[in-house]
Amino acid sequence: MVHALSLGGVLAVLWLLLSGYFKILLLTLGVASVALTVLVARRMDIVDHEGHPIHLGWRAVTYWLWLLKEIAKSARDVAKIVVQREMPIAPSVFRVKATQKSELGNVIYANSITLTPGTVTLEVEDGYLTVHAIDRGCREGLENGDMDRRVTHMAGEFAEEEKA
Amino acid sequence: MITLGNDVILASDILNVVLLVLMLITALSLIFLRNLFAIIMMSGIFSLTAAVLYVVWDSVDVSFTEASVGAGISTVLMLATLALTAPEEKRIRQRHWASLAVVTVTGALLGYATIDMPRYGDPEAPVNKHVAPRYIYESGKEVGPPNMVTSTLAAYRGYDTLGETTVIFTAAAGVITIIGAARRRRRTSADVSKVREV
Amino acid sequence: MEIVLDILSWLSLGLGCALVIIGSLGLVRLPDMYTRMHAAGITDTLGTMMVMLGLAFQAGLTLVTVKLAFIVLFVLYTSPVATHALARAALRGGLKPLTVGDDNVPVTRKEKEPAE
Amino acid sequence: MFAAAAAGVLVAMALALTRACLGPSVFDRILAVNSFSTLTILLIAIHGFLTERPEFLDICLVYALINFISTIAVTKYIENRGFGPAPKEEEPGEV
Repeated sequence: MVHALSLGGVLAVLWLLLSGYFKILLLTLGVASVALTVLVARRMDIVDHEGHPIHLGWRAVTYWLWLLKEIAKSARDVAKIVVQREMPIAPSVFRVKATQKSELGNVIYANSITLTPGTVTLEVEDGYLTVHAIDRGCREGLENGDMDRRVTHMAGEFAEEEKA
Repeated sequence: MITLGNDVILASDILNVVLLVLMLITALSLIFLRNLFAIIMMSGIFSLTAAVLYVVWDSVDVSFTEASVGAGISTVLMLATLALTAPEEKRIRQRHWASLAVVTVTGALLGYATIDMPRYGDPEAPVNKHVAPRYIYESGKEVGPPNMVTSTLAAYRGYDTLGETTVIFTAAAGVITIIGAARRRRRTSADVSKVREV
Repeated sequence: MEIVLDILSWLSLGLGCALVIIGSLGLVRLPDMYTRMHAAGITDTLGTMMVMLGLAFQAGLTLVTVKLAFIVLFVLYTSPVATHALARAALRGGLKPLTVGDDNVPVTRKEKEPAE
Repeated sequence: MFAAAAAGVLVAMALALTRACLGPSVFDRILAVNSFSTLTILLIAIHGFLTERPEFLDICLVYALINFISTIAVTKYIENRGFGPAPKEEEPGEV
């Protein structure tokens, strides 16, 4: 129920921002479409903590900021590789451990790896990720486990909730 | 009323030319490719380019449709069709010169017909003097929605749109019945309870 | 103030365009599908962010900026999903990644070793 | 300034189209299409500012949401049917 309400709230804000009109007729139509969407989503059983991770709270915001910084750094590195004449790539495929307890945490970790240029998640299986990296630097940056720790920290509280 | 500077118009012209060249290259590669799968991907690029062109030509609603139908749904439908056929196009040995002649003549005639058309965006053109001014000036008062296209489609041409929607709905239902019916699998109660648990 | 915003906007747009071009250049130059994927990643992430940031500096604090932010957000959410699906499909479809060194034998789904 | 940005994106589009034409495997083409659709979003956004009508960004929003659906559909199709880069002339080149 909490998730349905927050989904409705997010949809309403989105609708208002995108339409930019505040007339009675249009607002009524907006309310109707938001209600219909929430109803359909509930019938489809997709209104849950995974599609709508409000429990992450502010830690998600700080994580995003850190991730943006990482994206900028690795994008610069990959761009440097591409513009050089001889393109010093050293592609490799390796596995890293994902220490998150929940599936949501695993998904966030795998997608963060894919989102940073230079590394792409190929497979996700029982706590291990198969990753393709374009060179040594990208590989070492991932193997020191910094990103893994941060994702676990962000999704950490939730993992305990799920266990209980 | 927004008036655009000459440099903006020039930039739009260059954009037109470059996009049309990209489209031409895509179309040529569509002709020469043999792998049907690759052809589907190239036609995706074709409709993406077309959507940008529609935006450049100010027909935003058409671009919307191209975005959702051309690049989204039709790729999926073509793939579903491909699942029923072979992945490679058959090689054609003989050449159909008569067909080529018909196509060339039709193309030339269509090209010739464009000479008689009014200039693009000409306010004196018949199409802009008939009912368009009423839609533009009165639709806000008469119908209400801020988007003129919406009020034209839903009110002024309401019956027409209803007919179109019926046709599209019937077509979609038919396609789903033919292609999708075999794949459907009812969720068992075990599946549902598992979903609920999570 | 106007000038400062304009300069910031030019810088972001220029950087974004450079990144987008470099990403596409990598798409053409790099030797195999998996490495090209990283180049496409530049276009999808930092390139898009910088271009949209440049446009946002022009729009100021309006609804337009909010829309730009939403576009960036949607691209950032959807692009890794698409990239991962593509990479996995390529791996299962039998496309072998180029690798260097002996310990980096590609792990396919069938012949993977037990963990640790 | 926006014109220059649009030109840059057009150059990138041409490069992505080159990759889509060259192939060699179907996955390269899918990747190129994916990249091309991101560039489409950027070009429409820049064009909106170029003609001083940034309200048209709604199309970019639609694109940003749907462009990955076709990629997902394509990859799902490949995985389910096992339709790899099968034809011989389409084998990825060795380095």
